[in-house]
Amino acid sequence: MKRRNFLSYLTAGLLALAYLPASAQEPVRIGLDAVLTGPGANNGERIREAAQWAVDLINEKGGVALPDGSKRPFELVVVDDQAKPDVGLSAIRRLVGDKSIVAFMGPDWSSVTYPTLFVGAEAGIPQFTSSVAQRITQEGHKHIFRARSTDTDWMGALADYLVKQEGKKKLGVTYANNEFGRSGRDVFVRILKEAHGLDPVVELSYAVGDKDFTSVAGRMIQSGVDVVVNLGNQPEGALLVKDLNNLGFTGLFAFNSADSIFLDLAKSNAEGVVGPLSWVHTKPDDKSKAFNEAFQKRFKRDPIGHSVIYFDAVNMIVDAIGKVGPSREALLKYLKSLDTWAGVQGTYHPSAPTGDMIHASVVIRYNKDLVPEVVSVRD
Amino acid sequence: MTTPLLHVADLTKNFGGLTALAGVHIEVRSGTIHGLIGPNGSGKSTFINTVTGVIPPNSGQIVIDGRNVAGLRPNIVNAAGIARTFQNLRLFKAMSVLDNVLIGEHRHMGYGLGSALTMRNGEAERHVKDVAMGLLADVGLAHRAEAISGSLPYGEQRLLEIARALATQPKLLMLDEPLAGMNPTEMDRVVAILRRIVARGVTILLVEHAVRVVMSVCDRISVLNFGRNIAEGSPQEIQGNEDVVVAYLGRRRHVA
Amino acid sequence: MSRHHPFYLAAILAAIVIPPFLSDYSLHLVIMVVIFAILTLSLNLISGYGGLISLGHAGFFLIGSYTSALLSVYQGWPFWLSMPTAILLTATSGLLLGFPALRWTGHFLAVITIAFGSIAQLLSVNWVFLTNGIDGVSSIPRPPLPGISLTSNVNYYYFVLICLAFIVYLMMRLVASGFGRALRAIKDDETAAACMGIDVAVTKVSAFVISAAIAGFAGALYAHYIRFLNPDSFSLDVSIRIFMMMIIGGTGSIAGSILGSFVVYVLPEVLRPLQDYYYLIWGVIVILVMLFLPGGLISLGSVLRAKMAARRDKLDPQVGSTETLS
Amino acid sequence: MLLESTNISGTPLLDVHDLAVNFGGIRALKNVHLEVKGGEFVALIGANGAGKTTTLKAILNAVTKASGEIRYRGQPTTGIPTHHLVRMGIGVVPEGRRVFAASSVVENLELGALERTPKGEASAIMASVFDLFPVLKERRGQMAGSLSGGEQQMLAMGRALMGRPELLLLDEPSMGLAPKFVDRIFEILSDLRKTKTTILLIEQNALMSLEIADKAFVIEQGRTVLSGRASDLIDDPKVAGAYLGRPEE
Amino acid sequence: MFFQLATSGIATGCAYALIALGFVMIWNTASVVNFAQGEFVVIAMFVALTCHVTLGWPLWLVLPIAVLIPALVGYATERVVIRPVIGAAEMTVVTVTIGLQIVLSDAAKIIYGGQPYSFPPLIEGRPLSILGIVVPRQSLVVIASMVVLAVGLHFLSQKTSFGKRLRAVSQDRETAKLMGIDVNRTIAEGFALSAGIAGVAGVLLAPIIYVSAGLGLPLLIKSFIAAIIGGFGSYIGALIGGLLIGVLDNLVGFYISSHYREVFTFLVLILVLLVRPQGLFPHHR
Repeated sequence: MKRRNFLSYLTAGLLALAYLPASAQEPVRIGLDAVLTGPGANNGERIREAAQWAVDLINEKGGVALPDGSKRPFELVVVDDQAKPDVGLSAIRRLVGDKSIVAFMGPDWSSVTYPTLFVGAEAGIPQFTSSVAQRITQEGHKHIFRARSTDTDWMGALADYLVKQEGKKKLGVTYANNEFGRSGRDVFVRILKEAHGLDPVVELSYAVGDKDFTSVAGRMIQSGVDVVVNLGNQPEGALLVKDLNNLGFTGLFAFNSADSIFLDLAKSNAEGVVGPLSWVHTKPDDKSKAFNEAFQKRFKRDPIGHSVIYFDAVNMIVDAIGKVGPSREALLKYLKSLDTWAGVQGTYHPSAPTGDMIHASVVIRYNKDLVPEVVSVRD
Repeated sequence: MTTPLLHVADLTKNFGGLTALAGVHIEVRSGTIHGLIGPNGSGKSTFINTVTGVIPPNSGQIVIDGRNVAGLRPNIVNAAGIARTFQNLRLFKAMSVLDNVLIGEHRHMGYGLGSALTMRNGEAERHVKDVAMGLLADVGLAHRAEAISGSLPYGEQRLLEIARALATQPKLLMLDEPLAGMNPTEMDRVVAILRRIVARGVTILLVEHAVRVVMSVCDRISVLNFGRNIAEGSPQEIQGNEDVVVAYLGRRRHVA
Repeated sequence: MSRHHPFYLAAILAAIVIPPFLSDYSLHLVIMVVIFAILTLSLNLISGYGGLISLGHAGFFLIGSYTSALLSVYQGWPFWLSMPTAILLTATSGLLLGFPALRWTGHFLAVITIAFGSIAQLLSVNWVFLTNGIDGVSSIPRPPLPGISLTSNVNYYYFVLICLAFIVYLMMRLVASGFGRALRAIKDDETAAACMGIDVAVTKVSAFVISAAIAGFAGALYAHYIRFLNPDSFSLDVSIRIFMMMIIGGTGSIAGSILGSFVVYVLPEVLRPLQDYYYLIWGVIVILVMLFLPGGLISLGSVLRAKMAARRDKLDPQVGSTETLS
Repeated sequence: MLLESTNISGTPLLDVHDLAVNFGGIRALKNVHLEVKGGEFVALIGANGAGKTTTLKAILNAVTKASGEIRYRGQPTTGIPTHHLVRMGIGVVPEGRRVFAASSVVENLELGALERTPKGEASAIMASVFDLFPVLKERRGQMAGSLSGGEQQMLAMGRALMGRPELLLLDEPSMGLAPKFVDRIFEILSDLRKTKTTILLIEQNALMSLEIADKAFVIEQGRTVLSGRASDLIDDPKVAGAYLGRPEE
Repeated sequence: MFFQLATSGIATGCAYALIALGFVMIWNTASVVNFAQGEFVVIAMFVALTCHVTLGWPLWLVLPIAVLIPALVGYATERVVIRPVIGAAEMTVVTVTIGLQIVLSDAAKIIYGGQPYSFPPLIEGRPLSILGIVVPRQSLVVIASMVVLAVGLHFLSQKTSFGKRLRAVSQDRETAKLMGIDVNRTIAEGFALSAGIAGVAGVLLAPIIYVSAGLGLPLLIKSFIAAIIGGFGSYIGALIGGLLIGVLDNLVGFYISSHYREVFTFLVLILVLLVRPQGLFPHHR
């Protein structure tokens, strides 16, 4: 809700005032483009809050450190792409056009990220995205860093889990007709075939924004599948699992956005839902636990994968600025030469030629208490 | 002069269950001012609307200058030679006085779209403007050419409607209560204009409540009541016609 | 009119002189303003002058964009061939939409045009064979022009500015022509217009065809500027935004359409603190304009002047006296 | 029972003095005078287009008057909205009947009483309306739109009576009706007259109106040109002159 | 499966039907096509969400409030924004209500963000099985509510003084004045009622489709089409049209493709306009 943003602005403003005598210089700016209105605003709000939080934490420590040991205030410039490519293009141009912005994060939606790539490339600015679509990192752009595991990673994990651990053979695939859903479907179906020799019993797509999933659920049940794999966004996934349950579906529901936003919407229908995630707050390692605790303290609820992705991204940029200073060129060059960087999500490899920095993923399953239990981990 | 300019026969129009026109016959001779009168609800406005194609008739013939236009669209009827004014002033209020008249000339300047796109309409445009200014001068509105028509005083708006109708170069001009709301001076002015129009060879069909004027200006008068002709003749004949008196004043129930 | 000349001259001069000095981002904004101005002008032709509501102009925009983009990317047609084809195709779709507009006006037409825009968008999403679906069309080339590279945004700006100038000239001719007068007459009073010999059907359908063609032209300019198309860019929002631009700038005014596009597109960028609220603010302005300033922002100057003059002369402002029927 | 007739001796119930109305730029009325005393039956006659209906609209404040004064019960009506005037006791039978076509006969009558007559009394009044118009009783459940013109006219009259008007305004009740129905309507009007109801009848049908009215005003071209006792006017050639443009002398 | 789909379509169709009903009511009384009608649905949803989920108030208290508040907003918007344009050119009226739609939907977006929120079912429990058709309890609540509301509205319009005034104003505004009816007040109250009906639709839909700020316009368009298909101006037409659209949506989604759902809705609209422009249940004024 906006009140929270207002509060965070206020806090940031007050902090800035407090540090004014120490750092009267220009702040170091980084950009963020997210979906703040329209479908997908769920993720967008979480992204904004996580990135802002990371920036606030830096400022609480006196600002962003430069190579010479001095500190400067740190600022996040946020723009909204409404999940639309043309609006995204405008938004990204605005970020890139502001020469004081040294790196930016976003977009989140693949269909928006793809067309904005060449804007970032032209400007030679490091761009951190959480989009998963394959082609984003496969067209030779040198400035793009994917701060999240790829479809190949987590679809592989999901397929392994469903086929090997659960022993399911009759899979139905349904996906959102957007870049995210389509890319997930393509990769999942390919892996299913290549690694397990299986074909989906039925494939169905639906439109983003659909409200009634009786027809999709009906088709799935009629096809006699024992797993419905849904690849898409949280609201539609939550509606679909509700309709499946209503119609008496007894099989497994697997979903690639089964995070806490999904849980909030699906409520008790989430029980038993399986899903691959890049990160989950119940991940048992120390870094994840610490992050989860701090986040819980600050926001009074569970972080989602996007919280970590953008928190990590901010910190990676901060570390890089500490090494080479606030310059687009220097940052890009430095990051491209950085072999490993340890974040909350796992170990990143910024120097990966495609820009796919990380391959960590987990598969979770919601238990009776609606807690996502980690059932498989990949690094 | 033997064949009438307008020949309306058996004109019938029903609205739902209501018969507004029940087989009306009217012949308007070329070069005359023909009056059409009748009490409220007698079908005068329906007659004009039906003849000009605004509403289609149920049956009947409307022959203008040898061509049957019954049921055709208003622009076709206009092209066949009938122009009209409206009872409740239907000027293009947001447009200038001159533009209103130019609209009337619309048909005579080509369709306009082609020439607008090919950008070769300067000469034609100048010509139609001259014609329009001439018409405005005829009704005494030349000095108001650039004014927004909606801002004109009422009487001048009536005159503008007449000029606009004349711009379509009609053979027959149908005027629907052109004198409504005018003072005697203005009425005299309009009457003079009507006479000039007729003198130029345009025939007029005049629907009017100001019976005194109708009686003085018309060559012949038709009277409608309940959608039927009840009388036709010269003004004197009409004034003396018992049916007309009854139509207007009613009858006594008890003959005193 | 002549009173405004200094203002218009200054605006034209600014449009020519300033852009090379703008930042990349500002330049992007003004290019989009010019493209949207062309779109708004096309809507203004049928809505502002013709009184026919369209909430489906994003549909024409889409057809124009996709036609030109698909032909140049997949068929290798040069812009100078694909763009006219795009115009031809949108004009045809305008013809199809023009027929319902004969019969339906007002809110019915609003819904029919919404339906048209939505169907166009849904087809672009789902007719994957033709449109590439949600993957969109990428690597759309900039138009080739001998001697000048339009890959530079400054050059492209001047290119679209010339296109806008041409459309403005065309619109001025159209509005002043018999066709334009006929269109305005139909808006004022359809029956009276018909009785003056105007073929209402032909005029309305022609207006739709021309409007669609201009919107298609804007679409082609957009496609070859932005170089990536995706169905998401052509939603009902876009139609409503164009509609707002027309209303806020001033219906039935060429300068108003351009001003409206500029104000609606650029102001939120300038007033960043208001960014979250800008749609709300535009909504409020749309209502205020309809209630108090039917001529839109472009008429603000003359309305204020009239008010002041009226106060000076101690006369009532010359606003048409309206009958109060309680 | 049907109508409450109040007779404030001396003060007219309705007094229209020097009324002028501009309508759509037309000076539709000028110097219109009209006076209706309690219990009187007054006719306002004139050819079509003379300004009768505009006068009625001015009385009801449905058009703004340019000058002049209208008093109802001695009180100026300026600024009182139409529906308040109706609640103050002016019942109207509008031109063209204007019945609520998609409602039944009974519903139409109920609407006439809705804002003006206490619930308990409405059914008694309806019974007396049915006495006056037996045909309405026969068709009580029928949709008003399906009635004949004459029946609709009766319904409109009954509907106005349902509000127990102090002053009943009838606008062209005979217009568009076949002669048989015109006679019937005038019979009903003379019945109403016998009850000493205060009535202002606006009619084109001059002779019939003058036969039953106490007093009449003749308007031509938007001004009152004649007034006096109806029985005097009925033989006055000037009345016909006002209609047919016959020379006045 | 056909009956399963139809049954589930009827539930969403009921919501369209209610919105269309309010929409038609405003059209009939004030000749205003209200593009902001869908926003009253959204207002009710967010009021319910805030009171029930955030503040934890019980449903019996929340539901009346959630219907009342949009009704008040409807009343206020009529007084402030709509009344000045009643009787103006249709383009002006449509534009004003579009402006209103933008303002109301964006206000919701500013306050609540664009994301969906879940709303608990009005009635708990597993879906029922009736003649082999699975019916979620929530759907039964929706269908029952619509029936109760339709009957209630019928009673209101036939028996109450307000209903009679409303019907008189819908039939003939000028003559209604001659009956002593305060037409302006009746129109404002009609607005409030229709917004309240939309509010009921909002409360019923909230658990089914989640609550989010952008819902108003899509819902409005669906209901608008429902009203046209039913016969613009006819209440029974609005109800039947809404149900038809709901059922059609599901059947097309199942038998043809869920992508073409919307296309079919629009095609049916166009078909009706071409073949039977007066709609299935023509409305006579």
